[in-house]
Amino acid sequence: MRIAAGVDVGSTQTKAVIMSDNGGVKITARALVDTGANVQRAAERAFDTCCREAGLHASDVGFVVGTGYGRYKIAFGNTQMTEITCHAKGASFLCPGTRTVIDMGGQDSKAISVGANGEVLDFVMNDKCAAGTGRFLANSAEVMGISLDEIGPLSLKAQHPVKMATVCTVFVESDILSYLAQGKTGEDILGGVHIAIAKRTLSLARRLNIEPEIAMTGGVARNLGMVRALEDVIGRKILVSPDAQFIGAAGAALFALEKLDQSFESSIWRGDHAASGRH
Amino acid sequence: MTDKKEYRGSIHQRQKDLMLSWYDQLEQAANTGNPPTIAMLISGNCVELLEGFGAVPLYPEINALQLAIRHQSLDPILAAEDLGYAADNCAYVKADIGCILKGITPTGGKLPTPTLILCNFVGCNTYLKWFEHLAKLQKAHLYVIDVPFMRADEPSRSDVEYVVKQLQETVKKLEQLTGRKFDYDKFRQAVEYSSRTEELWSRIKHLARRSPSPFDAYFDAITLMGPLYVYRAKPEGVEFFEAALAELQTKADGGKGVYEQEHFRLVMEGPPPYPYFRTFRDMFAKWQACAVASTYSTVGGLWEFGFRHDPASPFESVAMHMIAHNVTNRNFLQRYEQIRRYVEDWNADGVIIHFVKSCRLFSAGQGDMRDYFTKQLGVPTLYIESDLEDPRYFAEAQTKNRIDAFFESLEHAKTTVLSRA
Amino acid sequence: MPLLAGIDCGTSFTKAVVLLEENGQPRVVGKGRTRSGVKVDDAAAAALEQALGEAGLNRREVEYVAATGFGRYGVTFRDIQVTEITTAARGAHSVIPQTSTVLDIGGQCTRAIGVTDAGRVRVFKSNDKCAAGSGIFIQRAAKYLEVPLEDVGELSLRATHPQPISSVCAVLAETEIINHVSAGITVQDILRGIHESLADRAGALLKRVEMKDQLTLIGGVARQAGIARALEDRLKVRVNIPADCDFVCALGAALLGIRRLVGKRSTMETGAGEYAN
Amino acid sequence: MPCILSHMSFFERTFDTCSALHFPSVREWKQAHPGARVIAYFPVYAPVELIHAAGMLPVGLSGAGDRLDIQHADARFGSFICSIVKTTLEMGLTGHLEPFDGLLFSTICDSARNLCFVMRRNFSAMYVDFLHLPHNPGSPAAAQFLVEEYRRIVSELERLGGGKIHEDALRHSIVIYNRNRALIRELYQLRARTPQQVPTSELYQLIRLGNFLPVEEHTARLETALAEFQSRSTKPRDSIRIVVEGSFCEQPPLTLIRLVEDAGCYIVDDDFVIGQCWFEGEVPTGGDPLLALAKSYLDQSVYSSVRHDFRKPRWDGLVEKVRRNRADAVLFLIAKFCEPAYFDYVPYRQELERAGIPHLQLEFEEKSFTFDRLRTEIETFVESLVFD
Repeated sequence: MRIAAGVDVGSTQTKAVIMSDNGGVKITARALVDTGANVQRAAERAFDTCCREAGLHASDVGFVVGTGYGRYKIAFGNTQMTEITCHAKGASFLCPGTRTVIDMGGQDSKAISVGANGEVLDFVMNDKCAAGTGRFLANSAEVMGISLDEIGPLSLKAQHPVKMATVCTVFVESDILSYLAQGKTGEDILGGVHIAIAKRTLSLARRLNIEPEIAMTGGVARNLGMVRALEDVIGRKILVSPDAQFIGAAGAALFALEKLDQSFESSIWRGDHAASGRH
Repeated sequence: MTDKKEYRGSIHQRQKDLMLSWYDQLEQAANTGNPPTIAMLISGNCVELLEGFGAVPLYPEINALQLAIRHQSLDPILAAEDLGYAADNCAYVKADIGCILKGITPTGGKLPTPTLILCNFVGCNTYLKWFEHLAKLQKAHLYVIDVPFMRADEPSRSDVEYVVKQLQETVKKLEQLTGRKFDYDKFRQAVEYSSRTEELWSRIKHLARRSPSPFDAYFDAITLMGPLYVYRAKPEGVEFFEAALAELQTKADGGKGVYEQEHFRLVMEGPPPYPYFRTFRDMFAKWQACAVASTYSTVGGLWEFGFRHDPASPFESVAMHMIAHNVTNRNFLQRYEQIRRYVEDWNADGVIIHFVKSCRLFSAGQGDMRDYFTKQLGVPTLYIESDLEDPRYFAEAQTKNRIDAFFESLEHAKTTVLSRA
Repeated sequence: MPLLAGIDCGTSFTKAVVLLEENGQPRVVGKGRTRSGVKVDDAAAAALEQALGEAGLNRREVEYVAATGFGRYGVTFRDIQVTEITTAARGAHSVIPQTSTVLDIGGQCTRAIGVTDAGRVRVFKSNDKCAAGSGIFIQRAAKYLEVPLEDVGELSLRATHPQPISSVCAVLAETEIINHVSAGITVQDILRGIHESLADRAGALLKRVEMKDQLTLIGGVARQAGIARALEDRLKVRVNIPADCDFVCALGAALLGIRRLVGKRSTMETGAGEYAN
Repeated sequence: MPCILSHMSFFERTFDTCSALHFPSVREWKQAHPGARVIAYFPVYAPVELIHAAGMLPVGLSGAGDRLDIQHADARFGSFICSIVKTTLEMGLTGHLEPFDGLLFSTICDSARNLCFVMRRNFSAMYVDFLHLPHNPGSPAAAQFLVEEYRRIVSELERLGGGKIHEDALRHSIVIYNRNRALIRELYQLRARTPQQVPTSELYQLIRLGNFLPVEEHTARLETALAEFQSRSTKPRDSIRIVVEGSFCEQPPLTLIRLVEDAGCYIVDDDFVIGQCWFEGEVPTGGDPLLALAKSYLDQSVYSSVRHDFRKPRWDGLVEKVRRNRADAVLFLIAKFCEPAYFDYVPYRQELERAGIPHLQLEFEEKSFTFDRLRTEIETFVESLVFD
């Protein structure tokens, strides 16, 4: 039985997934920790927790692929790949038939066109500034004094969603305060916030040919309000895997499994030997 | 392995020498008022005309980019912003104005106040503001050559006449300011030299169609651009590019490329991020990705498609060059076409669009360009953003991430094609 | 002996000052402070009551109420509203008479104000284009680095190799911080770098208002995070921080109230007064 | 917001309806003139006389304001590009430009010029043209060039309309537009004399109507309005007199203009919708009309950040404007990412400071929904000038 792992070191959270291939590929364990100030430690913690979860010893894991912003900090990783490539791979495994991936990360939003084999056909990411990324939601919640998990459900109760002038993660505060001063309800404001981001994300995705199935990945996918808002503006059903926030790590783990499979001859590693050569 | 290959032939040193002797001339002019100096802009420059007066060009853009490459651009930029320039103004202008305010020069030597600030307006509206402000700041003479924009595929008769008349007005203006008589034969001779330099430069550009390409038509081409704009119309220019062609020809014939193995061939659109020039180049070197063509290397003139200055009709050909044969005065769709030709004739795997916030002429609408290439032509295209002069707009981690992902997808595409076959 | 109130309705706190004017000498007799919450009017009333309580006075005795700050229009019982920039200048000038420049590092917006000898706004410049230069940025950074805000100043002083933050977007600046952290740079050096970049951004604003050798610093975040030292080092200025700096704007409002109340009629019909009725 | 006089809401309604995204007034005109063409020009200046003489309706296209979310255009024009460029493309991509047969752009700025050609690619069925207005008006060659450029546009219009444009028709159009611009100049003078009678929030709407209405109808409106304004007896209030500079292309939201007035400012001159009153005097009606239009553009245009005439600096123009109108201060209302306005702010500022004229610089976007930050700055500015 081949056992491999993927570790996705994001700016806020670090995720690890262990996968095994015993006739059929499946996720055997997952772990999630806050990245915090020590990236390297976060990666180790996530990986160790995951091994414990799976009742394995680190040495049982044949190959580890790192991804995410902190990927080059993963000391124990065998190689690394960008989360774009890994999200595509992971999504087409966890949400079969995926042709478009939408991911709202902390600093980056991305949309990816995915091929039949889970390869990246094209991708786009948010502009220079981080306006409209997942962070926007977090800040909105902070300003309203509500926990991140509550804002989605609340936003669904909006009667007359407000118009947001900016999706700047920082200036959202003054806009929200103005609306509160005008006596708008929290539901309507959050409704406006979700719609604003949904539209921003759609206009990002429009740079690609948006083809069904559309899958949403990353932690924000757990926000039902965000998923609904996106479905409304896109006018299509969106697939959300229960493992949405582990999709990057899962994709990395899948590549790690392929790596263990000697019959798989891909030059996709060449670039990354170059990479590991450098880092 | 990490390739940090770049073209380092003997001409690399000669290029340095040429540029230094140019700065020496400028310093001499600053000290003695001789030779006359004329501030001009790179795009569609008419350096040939200056030869008729034995005048030396002064290119603020070259000063600005030199500064940026040496990581010294932020201070002058901030100095200009103190004056009231906005965060979103062209950082070339800010760096240049800031240098004048603080007396900074790229070499540390002196730069003259130009005899004439000659605004060759070729599309870039910022040029007008820039030189207007320079003239105000330096209390220098200003003249604008208003070059009709390429709103059709070919310039009209009246477009050419308009520019020719203004060139002749410039000549009169310069005769007054320099007290020198315009030497028409020298001018015609200069045009003749230019046509030869252009032929050589064009052949060099075409060497990049070989696989592997003997040089990087973006990063290396920039090293060759200095001499092209300063010395194009002089015998030194001709000699320099003869040497360059010879060296690169040998390299090409020996099947030597920029990297041990040329893995990707790219067309680059947009100016480079000078403050992170090396970092940026390494992001491509890591993937052994070689630029085989670039639009930025055609701002001063677009010659690889056949245009040459013509000694038989010097004024008209200078006018034609300013109107129709430099990338900035050609319309946006003509740029699409230029890139499309590069992709096909230079056989590229993909296009990199580098949006620089400073330059709306280059960047405004590049999203539509991306749309055209990815959706209409199916050419893999990466769109990244930073700036050509302002170090504050380069997000290294993000840029690297996007570039890596782009090559991973190109690589993946290749392998899936293989595995299908 | 008119009794006046100045109420500063900030985004997070509402502050009230009660002023008693005796033979031309204004004297602060009470102060109140409360969380702003959603209802500006309630917070304003509460703060005022608190101040009056401290002074042992009664709401009916208050002759004139001047509101300032973000929520100034929400105060229904106000006689006039004045912006927090005008009141900051006036207030700072009254507590630190030699004030010629005020720097207000607020949550999202940093402001430099040039002040005349009379305590009136000569010129001002706000940086609300991007919040990378504002207090919220320090707050977020402290949160991310798991450092309590009040320790930030202390720590940053212990820096040995400050790491500049160049990005102009607060969020991208956080990415930079993350990269610094993963590059193993110490918290002290990072915090110092943040302080210095904040100081430099403030410096750019201050240049625009022709700052002299001294400046008066107000704004909660800045003070807690001890950015004063960074400002002094980077900008070579003497930084004065008024005692109970939180109340500077409320005080300024009350003082301007006096001018409106007993001052020349001529200014009574100014456009700025239009909202009052 | 207080203080818009009830009987003037008439203008507001009309401006409101005319600027609706489906361009009702334009559609009405097309119904009334079967087969006739409508040419939209991108905001600042266009030789509308040529279009009028062709029997077509010229329409000033100045963005979608806050009426349209940008959903597609963001993908084509990335960050750091002004809103009007995006909303204009967005209108096209969402079918809102359907009433127009042609789009005319000119040398405003680099973004606007690139937009012209992006439009050409995306709407190939439409007549999309670029007018090169000379930046070297001092050159003896400029007039002839501009005449040829106008002649080129004329022949394009003739091709589009299928009819010859006669010189007399052109002269007639010049007369009609002269009258329209004369009235606008008169209204501006009235406002400068008695600003309390001519609130800018009303005048602005009235002038912007000219972007949509046939010139004859607009002229009639101006005449009624002029009489109406003159007849008013509004009590002057203690406000500062300001000149607004910088909104020559993208237009500020009406709310913002009201906010400026409510904060205690009389706007005594501005460069809103500047194309509507482009010439300082009358365009000559005799001789070659194309030459008359060309020479007028070269020699008697108002100063503007999108026009370059090194014979007379724009900053002198601004200082003169302030003096002429006895203004207390200048308010720069600059559209976000408007590079021409950003650049000109520097010399403007230098010359204003030299002349001891106070100023405030603010940024706006045509689509803004909250104005608290701007209001605080404007009020502070007023307060700094009125409080002692």
